[in-house]
This record gives sequence, structure tokens and C-alpha cells, in this order.
Amino acid sequence: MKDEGKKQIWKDYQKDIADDHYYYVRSCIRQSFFPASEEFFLRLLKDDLGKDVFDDPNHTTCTGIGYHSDIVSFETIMTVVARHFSMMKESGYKNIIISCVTSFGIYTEIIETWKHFPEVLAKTRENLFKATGREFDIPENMAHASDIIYKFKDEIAQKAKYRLVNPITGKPLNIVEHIGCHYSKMFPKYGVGGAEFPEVLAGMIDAWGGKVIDYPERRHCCGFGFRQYLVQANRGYSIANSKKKFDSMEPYKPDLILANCPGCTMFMDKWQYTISEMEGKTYGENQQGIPVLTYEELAGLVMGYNPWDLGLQYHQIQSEPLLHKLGIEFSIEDKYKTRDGRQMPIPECPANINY
Amino acid sequence: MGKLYDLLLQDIRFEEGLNACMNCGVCTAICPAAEFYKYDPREIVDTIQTKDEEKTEALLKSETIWYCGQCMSCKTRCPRGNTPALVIMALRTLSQKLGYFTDSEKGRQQFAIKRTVGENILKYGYCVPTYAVDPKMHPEQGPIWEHIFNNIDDVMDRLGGNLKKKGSGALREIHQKNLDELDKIFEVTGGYKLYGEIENYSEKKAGEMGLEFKKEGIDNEYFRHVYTCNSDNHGK
Amino acid sequence: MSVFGFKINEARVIDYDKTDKRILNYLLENEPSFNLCIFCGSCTATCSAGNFTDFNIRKLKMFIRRGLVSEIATEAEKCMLCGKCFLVCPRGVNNRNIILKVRDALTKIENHEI
Amino acid sequence: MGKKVVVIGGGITGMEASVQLSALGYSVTVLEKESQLGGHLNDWTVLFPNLRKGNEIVSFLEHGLELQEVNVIYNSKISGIKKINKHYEIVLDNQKQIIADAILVATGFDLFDAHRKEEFGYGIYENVITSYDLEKIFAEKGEIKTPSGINPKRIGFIHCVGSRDEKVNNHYCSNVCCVTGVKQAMELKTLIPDAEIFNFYMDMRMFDTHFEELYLESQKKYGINFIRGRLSEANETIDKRIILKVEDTLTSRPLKMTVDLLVLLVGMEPSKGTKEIAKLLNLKMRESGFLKPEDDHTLSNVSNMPGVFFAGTCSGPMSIKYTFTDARAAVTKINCYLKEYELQHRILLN
Repeated sequence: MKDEGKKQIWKDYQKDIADDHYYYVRSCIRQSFFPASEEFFLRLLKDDLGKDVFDDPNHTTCTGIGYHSDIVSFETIMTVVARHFSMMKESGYKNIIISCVTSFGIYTEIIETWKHFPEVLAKTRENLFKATGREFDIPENMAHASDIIYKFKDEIAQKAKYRLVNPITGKPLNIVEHIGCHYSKMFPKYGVGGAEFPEVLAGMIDAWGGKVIDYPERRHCCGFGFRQYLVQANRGYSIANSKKKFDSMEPYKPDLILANCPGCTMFMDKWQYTISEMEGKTYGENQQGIPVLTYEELAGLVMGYNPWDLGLQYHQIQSEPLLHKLGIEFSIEDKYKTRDGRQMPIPECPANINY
Repeated sequence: MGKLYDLLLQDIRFEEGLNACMNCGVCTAICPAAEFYKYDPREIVDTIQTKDEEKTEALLKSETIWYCGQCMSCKTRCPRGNTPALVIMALRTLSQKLGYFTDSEKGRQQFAIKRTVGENILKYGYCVPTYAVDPKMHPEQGPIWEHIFNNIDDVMDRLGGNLKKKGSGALREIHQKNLDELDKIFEVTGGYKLYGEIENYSEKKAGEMGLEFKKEGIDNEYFRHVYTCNSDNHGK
Repeated sequence: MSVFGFKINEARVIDYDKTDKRILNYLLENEPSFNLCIFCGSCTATCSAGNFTDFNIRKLKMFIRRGLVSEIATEAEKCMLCGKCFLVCPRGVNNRNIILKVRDALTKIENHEI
Repeated sequence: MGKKVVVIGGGITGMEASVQLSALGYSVTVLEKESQLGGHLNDWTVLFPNLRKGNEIVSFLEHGLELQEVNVIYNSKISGIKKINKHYEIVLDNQKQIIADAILVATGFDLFDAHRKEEFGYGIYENVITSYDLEKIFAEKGEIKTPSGINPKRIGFIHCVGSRDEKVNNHYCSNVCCVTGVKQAMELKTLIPDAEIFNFYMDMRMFDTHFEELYLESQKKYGINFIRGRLSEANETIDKRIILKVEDTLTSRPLKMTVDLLVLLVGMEPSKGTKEIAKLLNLKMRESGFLKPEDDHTLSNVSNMPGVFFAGTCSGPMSIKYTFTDARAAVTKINCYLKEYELQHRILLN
């Protein structure tokens, strides 16, 4: 793998990312499965980087999961997204940050459709007005939340307490990244680094001292497939796709999977458990699984946030071995405590994963 | 020219997704569904571009159109700028409008999705909130998930969420005025119409299959059937 | 079916690195005209058995090339050996003999001779 | 001295046309941007379909130039062209001015830059090379090794790289890559008899005399394999081999295969020089960027500017044989124009 070749490609896909004054839209999956990631992200922007970001309580789901499982029509989702734009306008913002890759993909698809078919834009304006009396502007700048972290990766590196390096061996951690199909496969120009060798996560890993590992099935889908996971009968498809990725990355001995999309993060974490139950096969060193982190969690870790405030204990694959490798200090007693310090029950240990 | 083809053309995604196909196979080569199902997006696009009425109808009634996982990898690669996945979405939409989806095992599953994600959207304002992912329906989520589900208030609180409370924050309660606007959007844009079509055709199918059907919820035979039935005939 | 309610789907992809090329190699040795096929489908178009069943001799030849033994075994049975495919082939591929040799090879595989 | 013709570009087209124009009595000047004549032909070791050596053709052309004592200006860069009455004034970078009664544009093609097919990993994966790189390896005449230094046992050739592909904005077919793939596969098989070689194609476009025969021979004598499916992506394995993903469209199933060496058959694009000259002279171009003649059938070498003609691959992909033919055809048109034959005024009836 020649890095110069990738860097050459990255030059062609540097998108414009706004510097401040953001309107934030949350993700159904990220807030449900990784709520601390969203909270950390906002805290990082506001407290650590001093940015203005508005977390509007009035926006709803974009209906993306419904759209991609075909129970929500294109007309409906365009109007829901237009409503978000309308609320953004109302709040006086022009730069949007989207916390979910599925949503991000939908926003790009809608904006591109409006560009090519102005009559569809006009119809959406009409629909939104008819339904809510609202009007909207298209955002001046649109970023996925990881684009923002990418933009400030060097500031984060400067403030960092830890690097993605094993302090005992002095070696960088081997990190595989997973971008999530809808980030840029539809429209490469919307993704930092394009669709084939995206830079958005690789750039963070580089800046924080880790080593990016490119494995053959890096670009492959995690397997969510919307209806393919939502319906129990189809889940064999979802798990088969994740398994294909694990088998492909295994020889590279990754210390960590860094994921862009909340759905992918969840599936790649949970499917390792399910595969261990179904096939007795556990990936990762010492049958401990390969930790799967969101980019917010990784940023929080290097900045020295408490891993249990970041929510790492609520991943199926536990991260203590990773924390040890990074030389991160943590309190094991604090792991399953409530905010006010009460001890919570300890989750059950799976049969085939070593904790 | 087929009537069905004309109906498909009314879908903007169909117009966007289908130019002339040269049968090169880059879409199938990269397609996760082609790898794990008896599925070939190239053949679907090729069939559609014949505009043959009978073949199109057969597709709308088939298992095939439900195999795609909508990862959109085909869009990145097609040398003719086609997007088979968008063509598939148009086919699925039409299949539901015409009631053809209940002819196939995979198509019938739309009912289960409508009753879960579909209802969540309008009830909570989220597609998939934590409290709606019941470990009983999701054993694959594992013990940590069960733990979160059972201790959701404490977990959300510790992680900075704002579970079912007013104001902003993760998993906040979506204010009724916002749900009302969502409701209006569904009304104006045909969202409810589509839901209604899924419901009506499913109810009819449940009758034909002799399975119990209820107007609401997931506690009925037809739901359980479509949610779990796998004839295991979708692979090689 | 597991407690989870599903099985892990099997891959349908042809993994060329792993498939079994014994029949292919046997054919290349015993009916070298096999190599001349340009996959035009004339053979399938004229095929007597293909008129009544789903037999597709062009596809069978692809399966041989790719080393898909179980698919080959299923398909090779369907041929009626009428030989029209040989007559129409624009490249002179002896399709009929290919079938005979494939059947030989399948027997030899069973008897562990190749 | 006769009328003056300036030929822009000293590749096959420019060389052959100059020789013929000079033989007809015109005073010819060739403007060549490099320090040697012959263009891309210098980089091609062996030619299809008869496997003759590329440099034989270069010497044939050079011999012609010597016989006709054609004036060549090497390392020349054109900074401006002005039309003054019926002739053109060409200004070079060194301020030198050349007067021309007619101009022949013979600015040729550029090879498609394979980096642009990002998903094939050229420039990122060590063992992905282009057909052009392979010619250089052939020219070195040593043992064939992959860039990683191993003897390749399985090799893949990918057709249509940069051709017939909206993603890189090239809708056209480059004509010669199919036969190049067959030719190079046969050469490799000769050098490494135990290698397995696969050509991944969409259509085998063996359009010229003896091309189809070469295809047959590659199967019959060399056992070259052909798989109908376009490469979707290439990935590098831990030991730097390349995994290919295609659809085996004739079985309707995805197929993956690991190769030791991947050869991308790169197509032709209008050269940078072609685009520059077209701008200076206001020449019409096709959507593809190749020069557009006044009429596709009857005026194939005639540009929209009086006295400006073009020939060879600046007007579209073509093989060496057709390049020669096209150069000679352009000479006839130029002669006709300069002699003011009445033929010059033939018109097309609608």
C-alpha cells in the first residue's frame, strides 16, 4: 500500500467544511445506542473548541430507516428534511451538521435531486407549506459530524492527553476504519477523501498517531441492509456481511475498528457476539473481540475523557484491553455506576467472549 | 411500451437510476445482496429496460426485488451512471401500490416493517428509539443490550441523555407540536396512503393464508409469520 | 435454526482461488477444442434438451471453467447427446464429446482417480 | 520553393504526412514538442497483430524524412497562431515566427491516467500496472517479475480502463485495447509458460484484419482465459497480491480471484497538445475532446478553419495502420486545398 497514492486522491476530494455556527441534527441510532457520543461531540465543540452549535429539540427523525426499507416514500422524506431546513432557517443557521450517515446520504440525495429536477424542489416547497405553513432554504454548508472532527483533528491532537500508540512497545495501534456506505458511495464529492479511499477517519487516525490498516473488504457494507436487519427472517444476510469483513480483517490483527456510521458501529459490535454464539468463533486477540468505536468516542479517549462517561462499557465488545494498550487510566469500580454513584447490576458475560 | 413501465417512469428515482445498461456486471460484482442471495442487479436492470409488461409484472411480484440492502455501492461504480438500487426502490414502491408485494415471502415483510419502524416514526418521532428495541425481538443484540434495556433510565442518565424528557438532548421526548407537523406531512405527501395500502393488502393476504390479523400492534399471527418466516430458498 | 431465529447466509460468490479445477484440466487434456469457446450461445440455442428443460450447455461450460463441481454434476446429466451443438459451433468446439468427457471425469473424481 | 505547410506533432501521423507532403513539393516544417520524433511508438516494443517490432516502423518513418529532407524543429512550444489573410503565422516560445499556407494538426493522444480509476488502486497497490508499464517491462528483456519481485503465476488483464466509462467522462471505445490485451497476454504466456492469464472484458472488439485470428490463436495455442465481466474493484491482500471482483456475467454470479499481477489496458484520450492547439485555432471538438471534422464521412480530415487540417489520433482512437492511412488521406486534402482544385468545392446535398 503506497500512501502517496492515497494522498494524491485526497487532494481531489477536500470539501468545504464550515468553521463555526452549526445547526445539529441527531441520529436515531447514534442517540439510542451511543448517546454519549452525541453529548461528547456537542461538548467538544462548545467547551473545548469554543464553537456555536444549536441542538434544536424540535427536529425529528429524518425517517431514513423507513425510507430505505421502503415504507416511507421519497416525497415524504424530502418534505421531512425540508422541515428540518425550515427550522434551521428559523433559528438563524446556515451550516448543518448531521450525526447519522444514513441521514447524511439522504440529505445529499435530496439536494442532488433538487439540483437536477427543480420541479421536485418546487413540489417539496409546496408540500411543506401546505402541511406546516413553513418555508425553507437549502443549507449553505452541509457536514457529517465526522467531517467536523476531521476538520479539528489537529486541534484535538494538540489538546490530547493520549496518542494512539502503545506506550510500552512504542508502536502505533493498528486501526481499521469503516466509513458506512451512505457517506460518499452515492456522491463521492460529499465525502472527505471521496468514496474509494475516504480520508475522513484515516485523517483522524493519522493525526492522533495510529496506523491505518487497509484490508481487502474495507469498502464492503456492514450488512445492515435496512429491511435485511429489521426483519428477523433476513438477519442471516446482515450477519454474513459483517462476518465477511471480520474474516478479511483478521489477518491484520486490528486493535480497533473505527466507524463513521452509528448503525455500522452497532452491528459490527453486536455481530461479533452473535457469531461467537452461533459458530463459537471469537475475533480479536485472546478471544476478546475487536472493539468498535465511534469517532467521537475515540476523540474523547485521546482527549482523556473518562471512558465510562463516553459509554464504552455499553458496547458488547469491551474495551479494557484497548485502554491498557493505549495506557489510558481508568477506574474499574466506576464502570457500572449511575451518575450519582449508585452501583448498577453487572451485565451477563457471553459464553464465548473473554472479558 | 408497457403500462407498468410508464408507472415506473413517474418515479423520479427510476428516471435518475436507469439509463441504458451495457450488462458489464460491475454492480453485481460489488453487490452484497448478490453475494448472499440469488440476486443479480444487472439482470434486473436488463429486464426492466426491455419494457416488457409481463416480465415487469413478474418482477414486481417476485422475491428478487426485496433482496437489495440499499447500500448504494452499485451507484459508485456503474460506468453508465445507472443506480440499480434506485430502480429497485421504484419497483418496491410500485409493488406496494399495486398490492403485488404480498405475493412474495420477502415482500410480505413490509407489513412487519410498517408495524415497527413505521409506527415508531409517528408515535415517538424516531425510527428506532432504544426503548423500542426489545431484546425479545432482538436476541442477537446480546446481554449488554438487555442490560441497557432493563436499566435504561440510569444508563441514559449516566451517558448524558435526556430520555423522554422535555428540551433537547439524546432521546428527548419529541414535542406534540412537532409530531403534529410530521403527521401533516404524512397526510399531504401520501405517507398515510402508503401505510394504508400496506395494511389493506396485508390484511387481505392474511385472510387468504388463514392467519390471524389484528388492526394494531405486533401481537398477531400474521405479524409473527412475516417477521420470522424464512423458506430458506433465497440463496444458491 | 438458532435461538436467534436465523442462520448465517452462505456466500454465492465464485471464489476462483478455491474452486476445483480437476474437470477443467481433464477436459483441456482430453478435448482441447474446449478452449476455443467464445461463449456465443449457439449451442444452447439449438440444444434439444434445452428446448424442454432448463439445461444450458453454455452455462455448463462456464461452470467447468470456474470449477463448480456440484453444478457441473447436476447439469451434465441433462444432456441427450444429440450432437447438434457441435454442428452449429462457429469455433468447432466438440460439445458432445465435452459432455462425455465431463461424465468420465465425474466418475474418475468419485473413484479418486483424478 | 513551393507553398509552406506546418505539421504540428511528430508522431506517426506527422512524420508520414510530412514525408508525403514534401514529396509533393511542399516546404514542410514539423514542430515536435519532444527532443525526438516517433511519439508513443517509441514506447511500444512489439506491435499487433503480427508481433513486429515498434522501432522498425520508427526507422521506416525516419528514413522517409531523411529522403525528403524535412525540416524538424524539436522541443518546440507554440505560443500563438494568427490568421493573416490566407495564411497563418505561428509564433514559438523563442519568438521565432513561421508562416504556413496550410497547417496539419497531428497532436495525437495521451494515455488514460489509470490513477483516475481509484477503485483499481493504480499508484496505491504495488502490483497493479498499466499496459504501457508492461511494454516497458517487455523492453527491458529480463525475467518477468512483478513490482514486488516475484514471478507471477496468475495475471489479470482489465479491458476498457478509461474507455466506455461515464465515471471518467469517456464514453467512447479506444479501439486498440482489446487486441493489445490479447497481444500482451500471448507475450506474457510465452515468457512465463506456466502462468494462468485472464482477460476481463465486456465485448471483444477485434475489428481489424487478423485481430479475430489473434484472439483465436490466444485461446488455441496459448490457453488464454476470457471472463466476461468488468472489474468493479481491486483490493490488495496482506501479501500484496490483488483480489479482483467482477461479475461472471455468463453465469450471473459474482466472482473473485486473486492475481499476482494486474494489468490495466489503458485507453486513449485527446492529448493535452490537442486541446491547446484546438484552443489556439478555435477548432471544433467533439464532446470527448477529440477534434471534430466538418463531416464525418466526406470531410474527415477537414477542420472548421480554412487551411487547417488534422489527422491521426487527435481526431479519435485508431491503430497504427489507420494512422498511416489517415495521414495520407489528410495529405490529399491539403494538396487539393493548396492547388485550389475544384474538387475542393464539392458540396453535400441534404
